[in-house]
Amino acid sequence: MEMHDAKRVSIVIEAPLEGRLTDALDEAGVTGYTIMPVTGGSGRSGKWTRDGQVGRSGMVNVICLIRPERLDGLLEAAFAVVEPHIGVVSVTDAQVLRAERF
Amino acid sequence: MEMHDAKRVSIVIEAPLEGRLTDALDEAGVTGYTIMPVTGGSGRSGKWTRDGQVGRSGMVNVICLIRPERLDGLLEAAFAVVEPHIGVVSVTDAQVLRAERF
Amino acid sequence: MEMHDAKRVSIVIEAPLEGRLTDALDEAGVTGYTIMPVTGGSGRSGKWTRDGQVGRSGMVNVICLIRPERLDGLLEAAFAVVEPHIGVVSVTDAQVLRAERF
Amino acid sequence: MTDILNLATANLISPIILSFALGLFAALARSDLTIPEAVAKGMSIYLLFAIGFKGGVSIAAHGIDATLISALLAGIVLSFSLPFIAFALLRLITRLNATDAAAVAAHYGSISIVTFVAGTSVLEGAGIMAEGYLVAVAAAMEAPAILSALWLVAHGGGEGGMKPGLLREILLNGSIVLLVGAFLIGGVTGQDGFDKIAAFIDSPFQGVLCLFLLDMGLVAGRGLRQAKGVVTLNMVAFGITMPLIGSVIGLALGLLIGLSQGGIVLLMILAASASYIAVPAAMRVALPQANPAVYLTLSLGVTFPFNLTLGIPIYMALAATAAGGA
Amino acid sequence: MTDILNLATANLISPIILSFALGLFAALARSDLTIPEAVAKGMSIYLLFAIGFKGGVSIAAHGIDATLISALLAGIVLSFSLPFIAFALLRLITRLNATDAAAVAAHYGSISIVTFVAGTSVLEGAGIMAEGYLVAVAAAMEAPAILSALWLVAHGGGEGGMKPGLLREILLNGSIVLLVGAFLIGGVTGQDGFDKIAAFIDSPFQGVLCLFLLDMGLVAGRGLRQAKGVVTLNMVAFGITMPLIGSVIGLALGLLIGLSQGGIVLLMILAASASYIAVPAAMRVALPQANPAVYLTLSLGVTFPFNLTLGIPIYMALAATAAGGA
Amino acid sequence: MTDILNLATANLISPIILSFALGLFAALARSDLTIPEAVAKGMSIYLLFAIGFKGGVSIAAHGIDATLISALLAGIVLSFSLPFIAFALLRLITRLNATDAAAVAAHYGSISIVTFVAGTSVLEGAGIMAEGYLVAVAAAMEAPAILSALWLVAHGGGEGGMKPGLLREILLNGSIVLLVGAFLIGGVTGQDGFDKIAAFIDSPFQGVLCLFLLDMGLVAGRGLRQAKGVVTLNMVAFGITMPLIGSVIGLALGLLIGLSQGGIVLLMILAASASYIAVPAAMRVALPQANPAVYLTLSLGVTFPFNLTLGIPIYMALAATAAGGA
Ligand SMILES: Nc1ncnc2c1ncn2[C@@H]1O[C@H](COP(=O)(O)O)[C@@H](O)[C@H]1O
Ligand SMILES: Nc1ncnc2c1ncn2[C@@H]1O[C@H](COP(=O)(O)O)[C@@H](O)[C@H]1O
Ligand SMILES: Nc1ncnc2c1ncn2[C@@H]1O[C@H](COP(=O)(O)O)[C@@H](O)[C@H]1O
Ligand code: NA
Ligand code: NA
Ligand code: NA
Repeated sequence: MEMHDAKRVSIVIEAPLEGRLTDALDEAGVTGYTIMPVTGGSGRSGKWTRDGQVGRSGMVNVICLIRPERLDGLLEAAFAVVEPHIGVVSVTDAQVLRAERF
Repeated sequence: MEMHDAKRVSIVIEAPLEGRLTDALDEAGVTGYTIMPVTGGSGRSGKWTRDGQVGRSGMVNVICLIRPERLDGLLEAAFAVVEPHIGVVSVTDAQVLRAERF
Repeated sequence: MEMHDAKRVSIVIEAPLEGRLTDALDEAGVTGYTIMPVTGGSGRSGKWTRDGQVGRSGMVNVICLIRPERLDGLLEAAFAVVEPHIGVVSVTDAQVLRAERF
Repeated sequence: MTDILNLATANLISPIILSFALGLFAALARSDLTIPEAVAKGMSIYLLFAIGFKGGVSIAAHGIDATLISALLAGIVLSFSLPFIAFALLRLITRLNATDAAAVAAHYGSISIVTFVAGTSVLEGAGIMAEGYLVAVAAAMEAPAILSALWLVAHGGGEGGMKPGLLREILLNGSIVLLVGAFLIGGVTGQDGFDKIAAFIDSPFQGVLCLFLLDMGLVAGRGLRQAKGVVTLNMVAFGITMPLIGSVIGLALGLLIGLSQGGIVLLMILAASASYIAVPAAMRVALPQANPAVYLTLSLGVTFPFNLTLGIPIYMALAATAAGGA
Repeated sequence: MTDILNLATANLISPIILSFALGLFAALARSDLTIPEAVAKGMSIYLLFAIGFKGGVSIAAHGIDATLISALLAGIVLSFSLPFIAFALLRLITRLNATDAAAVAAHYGSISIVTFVAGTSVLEGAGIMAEGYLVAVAAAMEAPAILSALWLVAHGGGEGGMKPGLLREILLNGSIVLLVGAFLIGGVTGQDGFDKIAAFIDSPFQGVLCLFLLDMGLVAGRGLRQAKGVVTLNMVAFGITMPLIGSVIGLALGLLIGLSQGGIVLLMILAASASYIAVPAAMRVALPQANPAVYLTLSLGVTFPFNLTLGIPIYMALAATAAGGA
Repeated sequence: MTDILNLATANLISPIILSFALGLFAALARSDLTIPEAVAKGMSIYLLFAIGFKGGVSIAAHGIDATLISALLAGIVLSFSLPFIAFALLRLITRLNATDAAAVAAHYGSISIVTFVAGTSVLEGAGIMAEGYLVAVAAAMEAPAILSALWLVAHGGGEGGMKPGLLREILLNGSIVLLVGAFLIGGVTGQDGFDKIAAFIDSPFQGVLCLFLLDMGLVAGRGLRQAKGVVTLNMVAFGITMPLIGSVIGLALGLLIGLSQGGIVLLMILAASASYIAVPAAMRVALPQANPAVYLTLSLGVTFPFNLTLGIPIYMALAATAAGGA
């Protein structure tokens, strides 16, 4: 199968900021992302869990597959949103099928 | 710890096709996979969210760890299911403990 | 953006062991992790799904981003918990923003 | 005429319609109000179980009427044939390609159980009885329309079609199994069974329906916000004309097989309503090229609210006139 | 004898049993009907809270009977000792290794609260009263069996055992805390408290139980589909024999400590039923080598439906005969 | 005085308070009892819908009282001004920095709808009537406090502030939309609408509230376990003093605008209660530097239980004395 190089960016961000992050990604011309739920975690600001929570609390994981040359634009857009907040941004090398989609 | 090379394949596919994909993986001799929920996303076919949905809508993320030499078989099997549909297939290099399990 | 090398460790473990694993990670000095839900899967011990389950069954996915030099300590701590159980440990090379957090 | 107007007004200010409107407003105003997927699914399971069970109990009480078989047949015929009309109409007045048109058509042959439930409660409110087995007719109408749509695509030269396993999947679809199963349980346990669980499946029913319609309003509103540019005015015209056509055919069949006035109204509602749960999922498998934004918007964003607000009172008035009861 | 048959028949066509059967059918037919995990958990929390609360209220009303302590002791003794019998029987008639046998045995010493609840409603339907504190006995029986199983493994040379923290985890297990907590709340607030929330915890109870059993049928059916090849005929024989043995021992103890006829039936049900929530999770921690397919299939796929359909009527008949009430 | 004590005691042994205590205990004892997020959200949607609807129905019945507008204004004034008092008090008696203090202050200007609901049921239990539109006052009080807090930070030299879109987000917050929407629906459909869905929104209300408070106990307990070292004794003193101050100001305003005795109590409760749903989410957006452990622990771990147990009886006694009714 023909594969194409890509970057997989994973952004763990506070749930109340999800909309702001996806808006920023849209503006930065990111063509797609997938949002995955997070049930709990731990970090410098302590442990947390989603169990029994009623408000928009906790975190979500936004995953973007992107052409390598567009990585910097994405990171800048994402970082502007994440910077003052808790949250984690990581990047992995990946390969994708159907590169015309990205 | 002794680690072994592997490929991590992530397939984001429409929920109504989940059963067809896992059947195809089983047939292709894939020994294991993990299914993770997806709460929303965006792509060429627009934005979506799982909130309040009643039917089998939205997407799921199927993750396979596999020996590198078996990657092509898996991708072909997966691609046959995904091809006419929306969805994203990506591959990352990984290392696994307990390789005898794969 | 300045990125820093890191390892992304993904541990798929039985839900009743989640607390033991995170305790072991805390003791091993791991500074952060994110817990993601898993809705189903398949492996040597058969297929399973979370649908309709009442007890603490199924699996969860614990993700750690960690400095490369701390990988071995983490794997040893994790392995001590996972070893007698079903579950999968995989490691990917990654890069992170804001390395001071790790 | 005043009757329709009165009914329509009374209908419009009922808690269930207003709850739908609230959801619609919240989504269009981009409020972050959401109902968790699990809760929405839980409510839909509750509604299917309750409506199926009550249908079965009413059969147990009134016995199986001679018209049961003909009603089932009428439903199946409707579900098979309405997609052809819908398809022709769509090709006539919209620019949808064959695949998209067939996918939309499948939805209009199938049914919306919530519209059916809403109709049932309007009838109850008006003191009009209906045959309990129409729940079974509803279940029988869910699937045939899908086959018609696939036939239309295959013979129209489009791609897609009957995947292996799809037929079993459609027939054993969760909502069909639950509706029919609860219907049978209600039939077997009868009034005794009903009395045991009436405080669960009957008393709170209207209230759960309100919250469920709130959720449907939210989902419909979100869909409408996405659908700008995809759905044209002609498609909207279809979404209002088609239920009227369907209901008239339903009326004719209902009179033909001798249903009660209430039963006729429910058959009209089934014919007029469009699926938005079972058929969309089947279309993603069978006709992946068809654009979901089109069929979901028409079914959930246009036809569903039309039926809920104006459709049901119109069908009741038509049935009353035709059955000579008005 | 006709009594048992009548009871068994009446029992078999109750909505709760039929709902279980519907779930079982749907899963075996591979329908995509599912109940979301969160909804299933929500229903189980509701049932535990309601049954605990009602038990407490009945204590508040009738006062603490002299037999309370002896009933609690009897329950604990049953939970500790039944695993030894189960283990011996399994080693005798099946080929399970010591670890698997011990894990299964733990389930049969512990209890199934839904079976208990189903028994309570059959008794209520038959107008038979039972001691309210048997809910507390149920809670007391959840955990001891796990210790017996671990002892069996340790002394049988198997691997696994008491992990640090496991005992606390077992005793503070969510279902025990909720059941006992609700029991205490019911006891403190009494009839006044009950009147305030009866429309929630009492009236809809049977209906929620139906949907919960639908879910259990789905889960059991999915398990049975996976279990082909793992569970042998002899194991199934165990899954039917063991509850009968347990119930007879429960009967003897119930007579000994002077429970009412209804109380005896409930103690028999507790002895006869097998855990499928708390114990499986504990076994994954303590005995990871034991195969979950074996113990889940036996407990949920064999013993649970047996108790629900035939077991409860049999235990009622036995208790009636033994208590001289028939 | 005996009156307060009696009320407080009766209040303490009510099922809802005991359910909260059970949750608190379970979390502090590290039981694995949890309520799924979706179920907790579902219950909160139910409670908001029910309380809003009932408020609207009561308006439809009693007509719009001349004090409605003044009560709304009073609520808005309270919500705007209480944060200034809270901020000053915090800076005086604790070592919180300006940002943390402002974030906490925002919570105390806003309201806790569950405390309001609990107060409503205590009033109902005591046979005291209150103006139905206080639900609308509650909704009006959710947001203004956030603006005050942002002003405090901006003028105190702290970072953070009004992000674009934040105001819309706050005003169209899910709970405000649902509460106001249900209030309007209740107002439009009136007693007729209420009768249709009373078996859902009224009868089981107290029971759902119990389970919801169980969940709040669990969440509060988990928070308290995390909060060691973050929250000082002086902060706890604030968490008890501030509601007392708020309630007295609420009392004065309530007397001023001529609310009924029950209405005064509810306004006091609104003033005394602290938000733990809408405001925390807004703070994460607007004041990310503020430590959530501080404001969540104070609001949910200190002030909420204080109001629930002692606060409500105290406010009732104060109102009774002031209104000359005692
Ligand atoms: N090293 C890490 N690996 C994975 N997830 C992390 C890590 N550090 C933080 N997180 C996630 O990010 C959230 C906020 O982190 P923090 O800002 O460190 O409190 C945590 O609750 C975790 O869900
Ligand atoms: N570049 C991407 N990165 C991550 N997920 C994507 C990407 N593109 C698409 N997706 C996911 O795949 C779904 C379908 O994509 P599409 O076929 O482009 O509409 C989207 O809704 C996303 O959940
Ligand atoms: N090759 C694999 N790739 C991804 N997930 C796996 C794989 N093998 C096992 N798993 C996950 O780990 C669980 C237990 O695996 P096993 O011990 O093989 O039964 C499975 O149910 C899957 O969720
Ligand atoms: Na139709
Ligand atoms: Na037992
Ligand atoms: Na306040």
